[in-house]
Amino acid sequence: MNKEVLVIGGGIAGIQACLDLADQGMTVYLVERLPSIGGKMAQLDKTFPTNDCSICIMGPKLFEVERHPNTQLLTYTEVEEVSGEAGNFTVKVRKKPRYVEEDKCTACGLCADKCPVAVPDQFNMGMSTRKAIYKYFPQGIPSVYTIDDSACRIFKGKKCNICAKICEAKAVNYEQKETVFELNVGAIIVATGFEVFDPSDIKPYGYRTIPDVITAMEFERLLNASGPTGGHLERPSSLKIKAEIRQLEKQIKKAKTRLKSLEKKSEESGDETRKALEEMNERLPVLQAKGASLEELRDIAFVQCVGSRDLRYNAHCCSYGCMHSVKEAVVATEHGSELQSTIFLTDMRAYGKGFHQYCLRGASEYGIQFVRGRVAEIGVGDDGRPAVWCEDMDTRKVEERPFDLVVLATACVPSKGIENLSSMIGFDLDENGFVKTDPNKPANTSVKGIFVCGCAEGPMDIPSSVSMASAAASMAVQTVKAL
Amino acid sequence: MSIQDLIEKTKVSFCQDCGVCTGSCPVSRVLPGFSPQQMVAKYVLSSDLGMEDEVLGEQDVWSCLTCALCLQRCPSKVEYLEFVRGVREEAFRAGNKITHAHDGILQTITQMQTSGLPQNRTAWAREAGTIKEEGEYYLFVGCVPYFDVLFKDMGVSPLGSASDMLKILNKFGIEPVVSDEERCCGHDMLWSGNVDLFKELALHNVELIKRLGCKKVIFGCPEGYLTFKEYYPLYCTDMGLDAVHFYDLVYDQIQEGTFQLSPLEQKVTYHDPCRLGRMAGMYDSPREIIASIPGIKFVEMERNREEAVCCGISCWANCSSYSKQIQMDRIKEAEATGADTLITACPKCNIHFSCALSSAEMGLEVKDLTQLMASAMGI
Amino acid sequence: METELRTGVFICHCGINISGVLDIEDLCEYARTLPGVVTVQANLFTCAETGTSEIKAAVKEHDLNRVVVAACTPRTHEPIFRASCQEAGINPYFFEMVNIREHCSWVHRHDKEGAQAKARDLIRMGVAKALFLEPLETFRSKVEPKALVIGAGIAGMTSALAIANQGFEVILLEKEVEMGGLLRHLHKVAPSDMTAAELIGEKIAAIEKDKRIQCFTSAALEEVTGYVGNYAVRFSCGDESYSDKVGVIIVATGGASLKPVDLYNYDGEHVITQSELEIKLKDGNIGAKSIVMVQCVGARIPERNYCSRICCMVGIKNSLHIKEIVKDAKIFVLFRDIQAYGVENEALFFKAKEAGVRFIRYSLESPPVVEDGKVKIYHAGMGKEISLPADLVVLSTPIVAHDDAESISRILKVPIDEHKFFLEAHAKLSPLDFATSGIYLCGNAHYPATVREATYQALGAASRASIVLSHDTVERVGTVAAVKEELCSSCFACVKVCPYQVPHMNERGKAEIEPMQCQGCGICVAECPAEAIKFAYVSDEQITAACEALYAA
Amino acid sequence: MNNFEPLIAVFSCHYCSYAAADLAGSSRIQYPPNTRIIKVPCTGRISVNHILRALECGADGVYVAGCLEGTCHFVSGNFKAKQRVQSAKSLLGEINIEPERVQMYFMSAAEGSKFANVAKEMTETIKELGPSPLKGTNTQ
Repeated sequence: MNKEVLVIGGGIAGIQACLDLADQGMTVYLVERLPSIGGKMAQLDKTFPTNDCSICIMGPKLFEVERHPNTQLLTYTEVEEVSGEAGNFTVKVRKKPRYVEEDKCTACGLCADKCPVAVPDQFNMGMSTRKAIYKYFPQGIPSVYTIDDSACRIFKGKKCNICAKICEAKAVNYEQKETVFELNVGAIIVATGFEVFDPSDIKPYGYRTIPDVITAMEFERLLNASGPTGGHLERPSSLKIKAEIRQLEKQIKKAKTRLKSLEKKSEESGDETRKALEEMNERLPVLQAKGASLEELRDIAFVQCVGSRDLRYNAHCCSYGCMHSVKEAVVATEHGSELQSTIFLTDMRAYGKGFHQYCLRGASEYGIQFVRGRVAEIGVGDDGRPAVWCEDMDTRKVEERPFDLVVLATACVPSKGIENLSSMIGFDLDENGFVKTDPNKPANTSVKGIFVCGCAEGPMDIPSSVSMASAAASMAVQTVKAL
Repeated sequence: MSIQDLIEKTKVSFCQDCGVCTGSCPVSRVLPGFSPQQMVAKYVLSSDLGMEDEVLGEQDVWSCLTCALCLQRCPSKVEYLEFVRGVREEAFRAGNKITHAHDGILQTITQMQTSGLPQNRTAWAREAGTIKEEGEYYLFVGCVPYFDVLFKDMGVSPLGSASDMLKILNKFGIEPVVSDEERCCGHDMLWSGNVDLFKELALHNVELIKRLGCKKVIFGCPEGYLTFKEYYPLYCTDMGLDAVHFYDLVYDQIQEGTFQLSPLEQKVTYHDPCRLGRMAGMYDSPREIIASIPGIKFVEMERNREEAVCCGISCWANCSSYSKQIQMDRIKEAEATGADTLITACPKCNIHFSCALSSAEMGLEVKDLTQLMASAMGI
Repeated sequence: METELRTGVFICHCGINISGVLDIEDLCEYARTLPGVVTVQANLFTCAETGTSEIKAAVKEHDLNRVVVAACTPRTHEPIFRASCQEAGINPYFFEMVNIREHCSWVHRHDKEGAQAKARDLIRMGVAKALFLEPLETFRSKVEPKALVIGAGIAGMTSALAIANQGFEVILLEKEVEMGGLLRHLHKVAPSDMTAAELIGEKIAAIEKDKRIQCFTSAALEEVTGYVGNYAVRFSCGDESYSDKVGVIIVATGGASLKPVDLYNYDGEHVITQSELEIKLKDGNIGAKSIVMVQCVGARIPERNYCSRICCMVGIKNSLHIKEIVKDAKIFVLFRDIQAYGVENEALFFKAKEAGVRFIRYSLESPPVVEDGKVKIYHAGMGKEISLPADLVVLSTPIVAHDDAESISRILKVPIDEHKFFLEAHAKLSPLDFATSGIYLCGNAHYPATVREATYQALGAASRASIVLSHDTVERVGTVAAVKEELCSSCFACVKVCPYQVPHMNERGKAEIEPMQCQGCGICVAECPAEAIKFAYVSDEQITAACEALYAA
Repeated sequence: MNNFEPLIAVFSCHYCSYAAADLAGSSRIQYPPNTRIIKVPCTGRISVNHILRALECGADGVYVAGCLEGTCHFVSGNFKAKQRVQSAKSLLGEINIEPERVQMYFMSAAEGSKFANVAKEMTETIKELGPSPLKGTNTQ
């Protein structure tokens, strides 16, 4: 019998389970497929109903996991194979190469500064860019950089190695290979979390086709200080215009210098360039005017139950969507008190401790408007802003209402890897694809010695995930001790 | 079927009263107070309290276009169309009748057809091309001959498309059967709650076509096609007949490359008829056909395929200010694409848009897809 | 301490949480002018690895012996920075934290000038206090490997069994004559469809079989003293009185369902509560064909402005059970918002709709009216008031706190909220802990919960508790009072004032304080007329220094 | 003296009023920036002299904020504090300084809004009274 435990998934649930076990003297392996632990909670700006800054309250726990003598943190690592039985599982894991030596890297960030390759930053939901050598997020643990070999020039056979040259710690190592090794554990806790539903499946909502229709998670990053806008609340279309303006200004500068040089050696005529320059000079003010008109953000619509409570997509309720939107509305108002938020909902599900009062406060102190009625479609209004079609179930009026920004409260769906994991380990999934449990033994999967917690088991909010994580830890200890 | 059973069957009790149906409904947007959701809630409750009669007298059940957009979007998968059809049957029985457009001429005609009087449905066909007395294919002509009479002055020629269709079929080597004894497919009766008359027409047509030894029934009209495919079987057991849409035939031929198309320099957009698109699921064949014509530039409207909006009227009922509003919105949408031609695949859509255009200043022309085909084939 | 005092000040932007309101540059400039300060640094996130390593680096580079961090609340972040100090090789108690977020930038957004001035003052006070910080030593004490679980409902029983299975002894107290709590009165539990009797039956049997669990019914908690790892508890069982020592305590005292007195003509006969319906369901005799359920009875109203979380599902579950008994029953559920959150609840909600249970929404403004044999309600679909036949009206009332919640909170010295539910240490990340270490909570005592939720909370609380129990000792940092015997005038002031009766007179007739027992409140320190009690954690010098730094002339 | 901004010292206990102040923060409840918290484990730690020193050192007002009566984390610390605040008030009366400059408040960890209201209330009271007569006279 083996006293060690494996926790799969480094979100808040996995972290809590890991810490509970470690504090009880168990040796714990925490496996996370991404370069850093933190999971979805780390991406949130604030949390309801206390408006605690998410990373602020989570940060200490990230540290603890790394610092705890009983934990072994395996990031950028995936489970390959599981065999054996309760008390004695053999787990094969594969650690992807970071091409950066974890023990040498001081996370000074010089490499990322100098790296010439920029790619979309998935932590910021692709709304900003990061370099090919990057840190998953500022407070990420372990605090080391990682080379994204799908982007890095070196791995495309091109000449580079700037990062290796600049690194004073000599931490960069393009030769680093993946490592495969086996763990022997007595119990396993599955804490693989959830995915955010992709609303582009819902054609009438125009996600990705209509500008300024975004998901709640994207909005979360827009609100966040370390997000793509540094916490300055702006709609994507405004960001886009600004980028265009910067681009154009560059081109104008180029053209001007070119013109000068042409004038010097007079014979060759600069008419073409001159024409182009004139054209650009005309275009600039137009863009700038458009940019200015998009600058301030006055009204936001929150669309509830996007892909949830919908037999065509996910029959289940995401459990946190209502509160999540109220919170985002509250926080948004704190960014700009002139801002008006409207939440379009089916049922207001504020069923947790302090949730109902939070909503009441949202209405009274932050002027949030609650409209009962699910949004039928989102179109483009006459003024080019996204326009929401909805029947107000209280007034029974069908209205088209334009907004500066529309935020989709997307469904909570099972994580992509869970099917693979369930066939690998043999535990059952429910009809919705979450890990099946016995209602009276909530942390038990269908396989002895395998436990589950957090959104892998089904949609739930943070406190529930944390409580359930402790529950899974207790079950794991009980199993191991019983043997 | 009693409203209570209807509620069970069509799962309307699954309604989450979220209002997506009403928010989507083209009628609700222009006719204040009309709400599919409210209708559901109302009928469910009244049947629970045994007060069906109170509501069965109300008009809103006739205002529905049965365009199936709400069905498309309902998160509870409520079978709203079947529900409305069922309610209409009950309402009809209760003496609550649909208000007819064109002072009911077309309904009267249909009514008259049930009497045995012999018709002259084939004359045009003999002129247009070759038809047979018996054979594998039956060409279901439907109502177009009457439409022609009524709406010529609007510049539409439904019968024109019918003859084009026959010509094209002949080119493909298909010489279909056309019969004087054919009767209206009954679509409008079915959606007006007059299910008895519908049954009568359905049985007659099926019996006739079988008698002529046909196996496949070709339709150019979405309503006929859908009705024959989906609703005849509800009332005629072992039909043993396949409904084939003309466009599917054409598409097959195009893929086999059996014929040449001369180029047309046009920019066109396409309107999905509710019956053909959402209800029969045919979105691609028409588009493929258009794409196959050299020189043609095809652009989609903002709301297309599953999301397309109705032409504003169904089964010749309630032609009113709100139907006009819906039509105008739709043709504006078509114009916004920059197309010069709005292609339709349904004689009724064709008529309604032409009507709307006649009262609007627009550089837009409505054209039937079959006729477009014909001109590309040099017919 | 003759060594020169060298203080480093670290000021956190906390993204824009602080820097959005306060001018960090100005604060840095200012801090540089303060006595003893040798270096000042600003960090985007001082708590991030980068921030803490900057602290460690600075300690080395500037040979610091005092560290002041101006950031958020020490209640969450002090441990991190103390650890950083320790890692940097200075005593973790040579650290002082200044709260310029919760107490400044977040609460004075509309008065940036005032906020800036306040932040300067707070930093000045912190730095002044830092000069008088003292190193603290750590004491250890033995852990009683035993738990006290208060309440033997589904939560308490689950906790007790889990802790026992983890190898520790448990005392389980139940104030009623038998175990089982609210479930004793229930018919079946959703979604497993198991009967409540079976469910608690299993647990009770397991508890009675388990030698590690001592269960006392008809028991009452009377007194709790001591500290984590070492609580002395006194309770009565019948007229017997017991005393014992435990390492941890779990509060699983549950809740009660509200009696809807004077609400909707409640009469307990034709107008009953869900709990009363459960009894009818048990007997399999409903005695009604037309049933109307009213949700949110006495909940989500100004007087009781919380959602009781479980009532909607109770209503849905019971309407399905009614249908099992009375096939053709007509059931209307009048609701405001259906709380069918998650996977199973939503599924059950659809199942009820499929079974023909009807749901009609009402608003707080126009609640239903219960009359003899019918319920009147405004129906949006009809656009008018309608009246529903009802030979039985079932009121869904919220779970409310037990009357004894207050007394228990007093005995344990743990807080309760405005609705008298026990208040956890942190709503998000410590849902099962109290601020007082060694005491935990779960189930309805915390907030209304389904059986599933109560169960995993109970298991979770057991896990939290086992963290303490699985160690032989608890560490206790020396945040304690100590008598300077040479100064003691043996006046007994400390002995009289200490709420924990810790100080006692030793054989030399001088006051003495047992560090492991001392709770570190400092009451005696303030009381002692001879200034004979030393309290290194919060010394008079520190407080005075802070006072003197209050005002910059 | 409407432009007079009082300086108010607050002695807060770790378990209740300091937590309440944190909650006021995380709930973003706004209140005047005149208060300066000095954190102590329990209000029972505060002696009469601490209160007087705060005034002497330039505070225009001082208040002690402890747990709700009966729920003190240290059982009776807040009662002790109440007594000491009382005697501080009487002493001030003797030397002819408005006793209202010193107050005792009770609040739970869950009462962020109460903390904010108390801060408001106290600030207004002291604004009424004007600057402390001791201001500047302190010899430190």
